[in-house]
Amino acid sequence: MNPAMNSALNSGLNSTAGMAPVATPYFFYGLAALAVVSGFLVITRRNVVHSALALIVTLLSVAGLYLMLYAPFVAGVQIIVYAGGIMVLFLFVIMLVNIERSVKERRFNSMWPVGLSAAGALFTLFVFAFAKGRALFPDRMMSLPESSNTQQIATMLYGDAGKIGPYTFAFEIASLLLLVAILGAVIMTKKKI
Amino acid sequence: MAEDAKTPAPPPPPEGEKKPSAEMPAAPVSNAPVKPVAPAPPAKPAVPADSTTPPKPAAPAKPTGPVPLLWSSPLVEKYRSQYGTALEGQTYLGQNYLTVKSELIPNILRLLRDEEQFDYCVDITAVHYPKREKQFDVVWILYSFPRNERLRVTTQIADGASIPSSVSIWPTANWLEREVYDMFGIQFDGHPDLKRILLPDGWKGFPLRKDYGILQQDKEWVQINLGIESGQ
Amino acid sequence: MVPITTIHYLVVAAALFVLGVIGVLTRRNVVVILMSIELILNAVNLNLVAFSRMWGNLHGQVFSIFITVDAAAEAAAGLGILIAFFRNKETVNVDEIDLLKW
Amino acid sequence: MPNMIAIWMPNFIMSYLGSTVTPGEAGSQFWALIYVLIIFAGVSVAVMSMNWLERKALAHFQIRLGPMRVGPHGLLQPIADALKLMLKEDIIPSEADQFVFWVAPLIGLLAAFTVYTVIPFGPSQAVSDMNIGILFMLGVSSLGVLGVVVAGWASNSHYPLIGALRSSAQMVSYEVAMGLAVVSAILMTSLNEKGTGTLSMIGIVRAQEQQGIWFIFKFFPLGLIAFIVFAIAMIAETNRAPFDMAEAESELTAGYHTEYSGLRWSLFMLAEYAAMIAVSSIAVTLWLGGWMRPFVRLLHGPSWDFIFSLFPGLTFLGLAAIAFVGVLRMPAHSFFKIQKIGLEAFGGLLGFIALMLLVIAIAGRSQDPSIGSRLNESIGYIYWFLLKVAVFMYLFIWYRATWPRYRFDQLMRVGWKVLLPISLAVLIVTAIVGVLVA
Amino acid sequence: MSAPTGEDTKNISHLAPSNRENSDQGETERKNVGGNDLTFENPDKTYLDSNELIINMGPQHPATHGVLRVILKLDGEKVLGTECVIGYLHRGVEKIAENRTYTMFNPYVDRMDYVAAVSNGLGYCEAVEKLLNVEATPRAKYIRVILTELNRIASHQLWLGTHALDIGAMTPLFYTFRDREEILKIFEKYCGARLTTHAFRIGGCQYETYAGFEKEVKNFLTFVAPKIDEYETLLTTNRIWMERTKNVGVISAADAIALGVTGPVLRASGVKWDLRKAQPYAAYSEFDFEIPVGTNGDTYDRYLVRMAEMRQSLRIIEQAVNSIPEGPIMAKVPKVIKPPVGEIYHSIESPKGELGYFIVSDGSTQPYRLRVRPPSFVNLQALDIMVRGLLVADVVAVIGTIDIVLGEVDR
Repeated sequence: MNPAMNSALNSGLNSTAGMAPVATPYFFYGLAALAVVSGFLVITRRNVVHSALALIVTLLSVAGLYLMLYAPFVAGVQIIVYAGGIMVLFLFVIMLVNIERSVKERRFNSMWPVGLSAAGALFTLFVFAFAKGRALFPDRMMSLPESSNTQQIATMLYGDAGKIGPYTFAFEIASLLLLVAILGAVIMTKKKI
Repeated sequence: MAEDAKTPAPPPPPEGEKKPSAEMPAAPVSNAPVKPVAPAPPAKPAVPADSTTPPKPAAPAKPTGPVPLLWSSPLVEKYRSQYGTALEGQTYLGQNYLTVKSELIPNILRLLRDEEQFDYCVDITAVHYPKREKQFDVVWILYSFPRNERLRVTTQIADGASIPSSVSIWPTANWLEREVYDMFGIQFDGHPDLKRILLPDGWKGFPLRKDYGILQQDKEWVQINLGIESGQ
Repeated sequence: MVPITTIHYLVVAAALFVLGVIGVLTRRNVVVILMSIELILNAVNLNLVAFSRMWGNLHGQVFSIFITVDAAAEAAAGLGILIAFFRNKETVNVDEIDLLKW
Repeated sequence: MPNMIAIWMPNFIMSYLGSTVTPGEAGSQFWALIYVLIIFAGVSVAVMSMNWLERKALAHFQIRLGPMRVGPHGLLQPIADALKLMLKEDIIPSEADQFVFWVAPLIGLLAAFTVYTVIPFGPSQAVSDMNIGILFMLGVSSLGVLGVVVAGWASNSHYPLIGALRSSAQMVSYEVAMGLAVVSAILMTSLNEKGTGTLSMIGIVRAQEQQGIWFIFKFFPLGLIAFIVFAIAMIAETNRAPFDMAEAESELTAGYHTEYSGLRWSLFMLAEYAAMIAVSSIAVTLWLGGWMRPFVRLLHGPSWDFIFSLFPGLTFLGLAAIAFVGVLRMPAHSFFKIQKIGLEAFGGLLGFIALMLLVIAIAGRSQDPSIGSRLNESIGYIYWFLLKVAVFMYLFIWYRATWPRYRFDQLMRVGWKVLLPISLAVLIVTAIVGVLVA
Repeated sequence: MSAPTGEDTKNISHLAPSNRENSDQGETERKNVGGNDLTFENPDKTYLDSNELIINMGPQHPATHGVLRVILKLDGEKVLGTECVIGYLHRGVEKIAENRTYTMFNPYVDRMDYVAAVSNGLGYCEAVEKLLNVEATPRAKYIRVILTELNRIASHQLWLGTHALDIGAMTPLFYTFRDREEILKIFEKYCGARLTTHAFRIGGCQYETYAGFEKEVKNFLTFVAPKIDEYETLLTTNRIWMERTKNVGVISAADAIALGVTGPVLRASGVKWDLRKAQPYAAYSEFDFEIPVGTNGDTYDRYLVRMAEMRQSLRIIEQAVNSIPEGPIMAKVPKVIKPPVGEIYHSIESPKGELGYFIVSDGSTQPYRLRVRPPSFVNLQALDIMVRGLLVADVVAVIGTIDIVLGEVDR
């Protein structure tokens, strides 16, 4: 937090920073329910655009969950990259490919019972793991410094004071990955190369 | 009334011919022998079938206007030597036209474009003479940019007969021929897309024929497509 | 009210993950399958961020950023393939995409 | 009990005015709510007056008068329009996707309005000072494209679909150049002793305050170039002329909102104008010193502060004078009686506001923290911020009156081949210069 | 300028992407309203290149200048082909002519190209005069020239405003309408009508010029010359305007001639041909003016040509006003107009191109056949080759640059 703001906190306004809205459980339950319900809509809606809109809602509520987890930068990235970028790309492609026909067709493939039971088994596994391994996850959550979140992530990605950070190399690789993906997408979608 | 116009024997000297404009540098009108030409198509139009024509006014009292004259020019000579009487050149009020037999049509037009540089087809239209055996005059109005000269080519065809399209000669003929088809029902062979252009596709009848009344309409089409009793 | 702990986030993430898996395994439309993969990646991200909060360091968040990058690359490449495929076969259904050629 | 409130209220207001942090920062949900309400109402009013101003200004560019009938000089025209749009029949095409058609304008509107939560009208005059302010702002404003795309798709018609496709491609493309230009401004915030920059909107203005220079003049001409790139990209982002491809009325009839009418259509308009104001606010915050008054370094000292604090009052005085000149210029005909009274009343209102502002400026010229001086300061901040935004709004209208529309491929070429390399180069050079200076 | 060879015409004869099956379809489904059977196959396709998108531009569209309907076949936004559907404004002018006397038909011609009504009237009156073998008096000819050239400026101004509006520049529209108003005021003072003027009669003019006519025309000349410069400052060197118009809708001289394109469109392709010079009518042979020509035949050149034409019109008007002769305004024309048997074709240079009248007389008081050769109709045919391969936005620009008036296209 900026020093100016720090000093300002004690100037008259009765500070309630301790119970900031991000900490209330209602928000968590609301966002979680929104995420799961719209996630359900993503995979069940017949119309692909509806699925995409539901996915946007999921992504935004997950961004809200990030905010609750004191990860504002990740939340911002989530909104700007996922909701603003990837989903627009999805919608763009959905409009390019014929949608009216797919609305009339079957939604699920012929193997859907198998898929569903496999996923069910996976979910059981999760439930089992959580139930058994409850002790692994401490109840108390550490509080992270929210205001310097971005700086700290930057330090990890780029390094600080002349030293490279632990993820600098991975970061470069990731940019390479993006470059390859861009090239691949351009080449694949081009009519004639 | 057409007979009236034709019968008076001495035509007045064509004084005003050069006046209207400097239209025809290549047309030596003064050289042309001054004599009326009997079989010129416009000289014998039939009386229009349309009953709304007002009664004939006192035509014989008036002096008649200029008459079509034979047009002698290198162009006419050249093609007359080639095609003989199937082709005739005339001039009227300083405007030249060729009357050709319909069999000659695609060839003569092509030759006019290629040899005589009539590179610009101004207009294609038709005139309906219902009393005549060959009911339609089809008229090409041509212009030559290098010669700055106009020429009309006229041919007569019967109702129901078709005529070769000139789209391959002048692409502009496309819509013009479509309009002629639309208005007169004249078929153009070899036209790439001969369908109605100004009237709706399903319309019945060809409005510019003389037997099509001015208030006439395709009632059935109007009722089906516009949902009204009458378009009037 | 029970305070929200890591396990809560993990349950949400697990639910999203399973929904994603169901989508991938049962839907026919490639676009929906790609979106289900995004759902799975988001579930993973949520887990990572929750763990990051749990341990009080930022490695999880950095990881989630990498996964976001990966998701973007995957979406671009996947949709590129989809368009290239649609152009040839005029279908976006996986069970019609069963030849190793087009 | 009323007595209690009478004592408590000024204290409460004072406690707020005395605060130098935003309500969100302080966690005061009450004040945050008040702020949100004020901003929503304010933006709606701003959009309406912008609507009137655009029509008037455009008309005068085009040797017309613009609205003249509804109210004096058409002052009530936006209200009449809003009423008309609300009362219009709500048409959803039968082949449209009902739900998506319904929800699309709301997406655009939400995206446009949510941005305002982080816009700093003053050091404490914002709903919240998010740590990732500028990131949040770019992200949320990029959600606006979803409304456009989805509206075009849901209309189930060719023109809206083409409009939506154009719009999505355009907005996504220009976001890149815009983001890079923003990054170069953020880079400039890190040029302090500690070398730490900030993404917070308030932090960015504070950095300009500390460095004593608006970023548009920083490393001249780097800041200026980055600003120009942003200023071009923001026109494209808001789909305004000459980049109004998405709603090019001569090509796509009305683009993505061809099928919309009535209230829903007005929501799109509201979103468009709100987005215009929002992006202008970003530009003002990043490059034009936000709430800072001009010449803060050159002309400093209490007397200069006082002179500059007179500006809000003088501006309103000028507006009132314009209104009264308008009254004088009205024809002396009984038809204009009501119009005259209306305009006089409006001028009187403006004059009263001017008087109040001048009184506050004079009363609050002392430096000690009284309500008056606090109020005076806040008014100064908000005034300078809004004045800068208003300049941008005028530019938007000016562009629209002057330029023909770009073609879509030319627009993309400008975005990718001109703006993107320029903004990248500016970013790199800014970084190098920054390192060299530090 | 060379005559198009056979290959040239073959290249352009792909006009109107027609297929034979469709005309068959038209036979079977005659019940449909015109054009319900699209010429292009598979209308419900998407944007990918394996499919094409058919969209209907018009008849209700802000940029088709009336009730023109253009069926566009698109690949994405690229135009693969167009088909014009016209006739929504068809009033059967030629049929009406056959049922009216020569005098009665005169007002009808104003309704064809209603933005250049004076030119239409001039063409008609001169054609009938030619058929009658009379000539208008010199004073009448001068008045005709002045009014026609004023109308040419008005038509070009209206074109410029709407064309710029199509390309997205709103403001020129209002500027041009402001200045066009002055011309319409002169018309109104002269003959009482502003748009469909019916200013001329067979044999001359109905009205003598009003008092102060010359002065007002001269005032107009000094008023409008800087205004034309003003339009140019808005557009000519505007980068966006240049990008939108340069190399858009290019038509070569050979193509233009083969397609019968006339008027500024032809001149912009580099053909120096203007009927006022080539075959002077009215009093044009007595004036000194130039024919502006373009080089590339693109939209920008057409714009420049029309702008230059406005200036040339000002020159003509100035000369005409300064040297307008005294004398009668009507030639000796019989009360009942009964041209002798014969046929005549007379054409003038209207603002849109060559406007011709082909009149067949049977000696009665009514034309036996009257054919109008409309420049817009013929020029519109060139739309297809001008827009192929361009984008949707260019279609709008090209429709604007051809300068069509649907009243004249459909008649």
